[in-house]
Amino acid sequence: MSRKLSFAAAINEALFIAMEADPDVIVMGEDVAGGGGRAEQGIEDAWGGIMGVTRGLIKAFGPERVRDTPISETAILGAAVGAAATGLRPVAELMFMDFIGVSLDPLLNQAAKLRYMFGGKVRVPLTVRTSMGAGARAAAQHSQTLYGMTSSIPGLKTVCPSNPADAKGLLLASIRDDNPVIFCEQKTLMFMQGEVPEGDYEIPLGKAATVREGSDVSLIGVGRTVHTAVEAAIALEADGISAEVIDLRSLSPMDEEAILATLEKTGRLVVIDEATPRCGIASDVAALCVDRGFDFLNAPVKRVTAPHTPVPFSPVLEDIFLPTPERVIRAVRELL
Amino acid sequence: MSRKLSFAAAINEALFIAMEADPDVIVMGEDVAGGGGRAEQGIEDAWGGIMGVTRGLIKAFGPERVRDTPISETAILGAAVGAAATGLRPVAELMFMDFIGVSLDPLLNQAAKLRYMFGGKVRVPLTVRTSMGAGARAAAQHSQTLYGMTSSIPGLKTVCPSNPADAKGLLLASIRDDNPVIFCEQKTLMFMQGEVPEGDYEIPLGKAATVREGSDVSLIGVGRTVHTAVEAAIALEADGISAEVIDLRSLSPMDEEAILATLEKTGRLVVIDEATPRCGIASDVAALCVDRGFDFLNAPVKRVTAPHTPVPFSPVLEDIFLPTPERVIRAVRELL
Amino acid sequence: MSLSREDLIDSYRQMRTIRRFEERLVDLVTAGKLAGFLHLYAGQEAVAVGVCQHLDDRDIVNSNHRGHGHCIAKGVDVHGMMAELFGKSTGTCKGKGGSMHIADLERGMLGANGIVGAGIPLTAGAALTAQIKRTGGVAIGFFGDGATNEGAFHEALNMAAIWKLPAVFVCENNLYGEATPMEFVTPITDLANRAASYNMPGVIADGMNFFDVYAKSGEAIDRARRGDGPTLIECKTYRYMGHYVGDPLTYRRKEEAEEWRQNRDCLETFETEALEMGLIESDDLRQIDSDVEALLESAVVAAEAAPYPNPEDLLTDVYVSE
Amino acid sequence: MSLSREDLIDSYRQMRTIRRFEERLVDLVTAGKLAGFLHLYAGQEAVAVGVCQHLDDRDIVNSNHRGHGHCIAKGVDVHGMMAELFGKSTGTCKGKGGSMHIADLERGMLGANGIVGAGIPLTAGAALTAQIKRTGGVAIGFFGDGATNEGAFHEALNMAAIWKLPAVFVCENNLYGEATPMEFVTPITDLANRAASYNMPGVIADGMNFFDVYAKSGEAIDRARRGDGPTLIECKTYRYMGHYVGDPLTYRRKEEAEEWRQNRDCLETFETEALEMGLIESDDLRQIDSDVEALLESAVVAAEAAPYPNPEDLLTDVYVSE
Ligand SMILES: Cc1ncc(C[n+]2csc(CCOP(=O)(O)OP(=O)(O)O)c2C)c(N)n1
Ligand SMILES: Cc1ncc(C[n+]2csc(CCOP(=O)(O)OP(=O)(O)O)c2C)c(N)n1
Ligand SMILES: [Mg+2]
Ligand SMILES: [Mg+2]
Repeated sequence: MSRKLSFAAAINEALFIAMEADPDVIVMGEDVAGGGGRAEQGIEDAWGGIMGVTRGLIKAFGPERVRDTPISETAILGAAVGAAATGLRPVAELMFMDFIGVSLDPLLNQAAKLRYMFGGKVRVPLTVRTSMGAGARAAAQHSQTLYGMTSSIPGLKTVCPSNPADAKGLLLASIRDDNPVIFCEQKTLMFMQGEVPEGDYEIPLGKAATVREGSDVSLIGVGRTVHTAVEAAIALEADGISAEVIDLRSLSPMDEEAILATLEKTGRLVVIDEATPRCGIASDVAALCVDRGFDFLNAPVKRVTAPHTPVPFSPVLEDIFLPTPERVIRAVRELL
Repeated sequence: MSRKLSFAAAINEALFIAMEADPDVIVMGEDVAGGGGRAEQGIEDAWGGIMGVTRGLIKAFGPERVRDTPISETAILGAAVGAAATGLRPVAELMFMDFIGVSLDPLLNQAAKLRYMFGGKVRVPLTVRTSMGAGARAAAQHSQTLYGMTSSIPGLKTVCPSNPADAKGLLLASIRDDNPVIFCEQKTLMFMQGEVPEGDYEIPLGKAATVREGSDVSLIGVGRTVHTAVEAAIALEADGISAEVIDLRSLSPMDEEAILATLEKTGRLVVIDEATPRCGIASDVAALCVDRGFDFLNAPVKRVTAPHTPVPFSPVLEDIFLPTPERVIRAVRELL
Repeated sequence: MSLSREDLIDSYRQMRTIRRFEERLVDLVTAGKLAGFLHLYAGQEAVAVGVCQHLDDRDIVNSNHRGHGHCIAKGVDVHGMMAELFGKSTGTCKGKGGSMHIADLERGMLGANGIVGAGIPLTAGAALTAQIKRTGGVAIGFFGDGATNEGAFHEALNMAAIWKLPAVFVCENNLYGEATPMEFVTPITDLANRAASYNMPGVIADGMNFFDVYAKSGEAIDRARRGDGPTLIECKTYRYMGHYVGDPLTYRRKEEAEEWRQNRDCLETFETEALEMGLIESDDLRQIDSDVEALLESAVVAAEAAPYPNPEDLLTDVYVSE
Repeated sequence: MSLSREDLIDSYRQMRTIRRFEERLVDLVTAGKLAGFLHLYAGQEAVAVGVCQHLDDRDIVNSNHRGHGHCIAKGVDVHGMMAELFGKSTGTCKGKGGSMHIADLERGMLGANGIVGAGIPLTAGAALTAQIKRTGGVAIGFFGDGATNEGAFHEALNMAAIWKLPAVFVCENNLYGEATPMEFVTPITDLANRAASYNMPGVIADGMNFFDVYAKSGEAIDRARRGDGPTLIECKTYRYMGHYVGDPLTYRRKEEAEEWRQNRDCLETFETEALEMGLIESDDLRQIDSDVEALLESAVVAAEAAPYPNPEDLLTDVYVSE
């Protein structure tokens, strides 16, 4: 049984299920309740997170397991790491991924490395939920796509769902994974509606999904750009070009076999990523193709990404900052 | 006129020249003097930085322009950004690049973005010197190679010299560049000796160097791995294989033309990078080859990097963590 | 530091401009003409204006996400600001920055900042420039109560204190950080006391009263100019509107806001006290009110009419001399 | 909290073990047998042992780069530690961690930490687990004077205070951060005063005196166990050796170190006071001395003989269930 839910509601449902099922799961972050604790004033759950994603949790599970934190990201993530290493299974919220600037150490030098440094004698079952991406007129410091940065760090896993059903299943899998997982929520997708199965289910980390079958060219997307790819594929179909669309879903580990399989099938590949071009997922996909996929290549591998610039505020600039179906179509035409 | 200097001495010389030439250049960081200020006790310049790279500066330029800072990397880099934006030309030291974990925001969200966010109405002539890389038995939190992370950030430049002469010229160019530059010093190279020209000279940012001419295969290195590549090239030559070795020197901007030129010449390319494999320079080089360099490719592009793991302490493990000439040679053989 | 008639006129004009600027933005958003994250300063005007009245172009101001008031008080052109919010090429930052990043170094405005606490080390850096280059200037950092829980606050104040930097750190304690009341996240009520960790003077000012802010910040600024080091000033204040435009304001009682507006509004307090001083009359103020309306009206009209940036502008201003 | 004969014997054994462990390391480095960054704890033994005497396996200790003493005091096996420093597979962390990352969660040792200040939020997190899971345990964070200038210190203490976490933050003020004297980078002399920023008790202890540390940390630990929240304890102490093995020690006067050793050495103070208490005799202590020598000798011999990790070990322990 499934029904239509928004991306935000699907995540909210996953959090309820995870907290119901395991008393060690806690939720902490800035305004995850919002005024959480003014119960006497009838104000318990004023915000439930900036997007309402955590709404209702404090009523259901209480202020001990659902914590509004100080504006102290290093302490939020650092304490979450310490809690995870000692028996809890925290879901910490980093309100915007851009704030990794003030909280990278707990991820880079602690969560990612404790197990290795300790010779395998610790587990860090931490999930960090974070809102990322451009398109919301939020400007340079609230719009970045930094999952390449977290994917570059051995010891972390990074996922980025493109639809409500995947968001729910991937979040449940992330929370139950015994490794630190960075869970990226593209902010412009939060109110997108989609069919979401009821109940408790997990989508395995590290597995891509084929969103659309095709034979002439492969389009690889992540999060928001999966939709860009599908739009392009539909337009290309009208011109008789059959594009296969792959949703990476997990960025670390990345599903190399799925990428190689679609490349073998089509011989042509375009990767679409809303991140800036240097040292990111798009380069990793291209590098994989020219290494293990070399024999399948009938054309260059094209990367359609944001430009090497900060995210501009002006709507007219932000709209061209993001990859568009038109740019994908142009890239495909160069390959045929 | 030139003479032999260590890598550390060459950097020290560049700092002296830059501070002599421009009163706006200041040096700040933890223990850049070390007890700097206990002049009355004859203790003015106890350390001169952990590697002695800043030794003598405080005697020559005084404690106002050469500052021992608190152990506060966010304040060090943040203040350096504020100072750079208002008229100074700071050279800030981040003792180990791993500490970017506690000081990423001033780079990611401030230094890199101010000019763009302000519509071009500010300059941030900041240089951040930082010690990076494995091989010194410094373990997981003091051995990372994170220049891929800084290269991924639009608005920053990143350089990584492989020899003393380049270190001096690139540092002078970095300090005088009106953009924020991350200057990476591979710690195992610091005591390497090399011919260094006297006087004031700059090596332009964004230009790679051909270290060794060759015709069968191109080896692309950075910092320490340039030497790994040269060792491999010498061994290959004995077997009649002619390898061209390119030293990237600058990682952002990266000299794409130089990479494409050598690929056109040899048709085969191996990139050697001591960083871990995900979302890094090695992937960017490979992605460039399979895009603009596609027509030149006669074989897959191989990446010889560190594994996707933290840096291990045990000497026997750290030695195989780093790329070796043997691994480079094996990669080359796969291409021929 | 006695205030002249001109000072009073100028101060009122600025406070009034800020108040009405913010109110206009609410109308514009409601009318669907503005997008973006807008954090309004209404209610806190006495802080920005009371402090900035002491400053000139040598002096640097650094702000936070709630920066419109600081920009206006430091003399940033209102037309440019309005155009910036519309994302137009005539904006202070060519439309590339937006509300959280308005800056104008010619006016000594080092920028609003979208990262809570991140401006505080930048303020220390600006003060370092003033100290080393002997500009005679001071650097002022504005930030909120919530920001004092960021590590950047701690590190920057410690550095400023040990180096005796010419800086003044102005904490605008409006009792909330987003939807979270201060008492849930901060175990002390007087943030000025945090100055003691740095052997720095900590002063409390009535952030709803221009004259109190003016007096106390004046002393701190003089101290900084004299080379005697930084001061932390906590201004007790209140934001009238939501954390951002669109905030449902479900986390605080309506009456709470009403009480502040009724009894402590900075414009009304100013008017009463200023008239008592006998240097200005209410006609002067009413004249300013209508001047302000005219200014804002023309700013909105100009901003709406102004052109958007060109597509090429997307790629410029990333590096110097691309 | 009166100390039994066993307590005294045990405390002396641990302090003596730490002292000699560190001295052995100097010999091993001089003999070219050890590599790596080694930050020695000699001089500060009374702090680690005075605090950890109150702890059991429910309790978590988090440490910094100068962690050997904390590990030994919390009961980490000395053979495993020595093998770890040699990078051998028999090491506490299979040789993968090294001196700055020794950890043993079975002993409640959450690890040394190479990032200054970074352990403090982890300590808060361990205390959060104890609070939510009602383990009855407390979390102890050890860090230096220099670490109190890191943002992580500020953020973590504020969070611990507002949540009344069962934690004790132990600042070992040894007057230096690397080569830089504290007074150059910190504008106050008593770091315990920084607790006031968090409405947290701040206590000063004589870090060279086991009994003073024991008494004061005992109160703080009881307070934490009772659910009354965290405490900051500043232990005034001194490191006898360089910041790391190989430090030229050019930044402090020889006499300064000599004075501390002569007049305040924690082992000597302990011996005098302990003998006065009449519960132990000097023979007991000499017996311990030789036991310690034997233990360390066997640890070194075993470590040198132990095998290195296998090449495959490079790739394991990155993720759970690879
Ligand atoms: C590092 C960081 N964390 C969180 C946020 C999200 N955020 C924006 S404003 C704000 C509240 C700030 O509160 P305060 O400092 O009191 O300023 P006020 O909004 O009350 O003026 C938060 C949490 C941010 N922008 N940056
Ligand atoms: C974030 C970070 N900054 C700097 C360093 C380099 N470093 C290692 S120990 C140390 C001094 C620490 O001083 P203190 O906290 O007083 O501890 P002590 O060494 O005196 O025991 C420094 C600066 C580091 N390891 N991590
Ligand atoms: Mg506030
Ligand atoms: Mg110290």
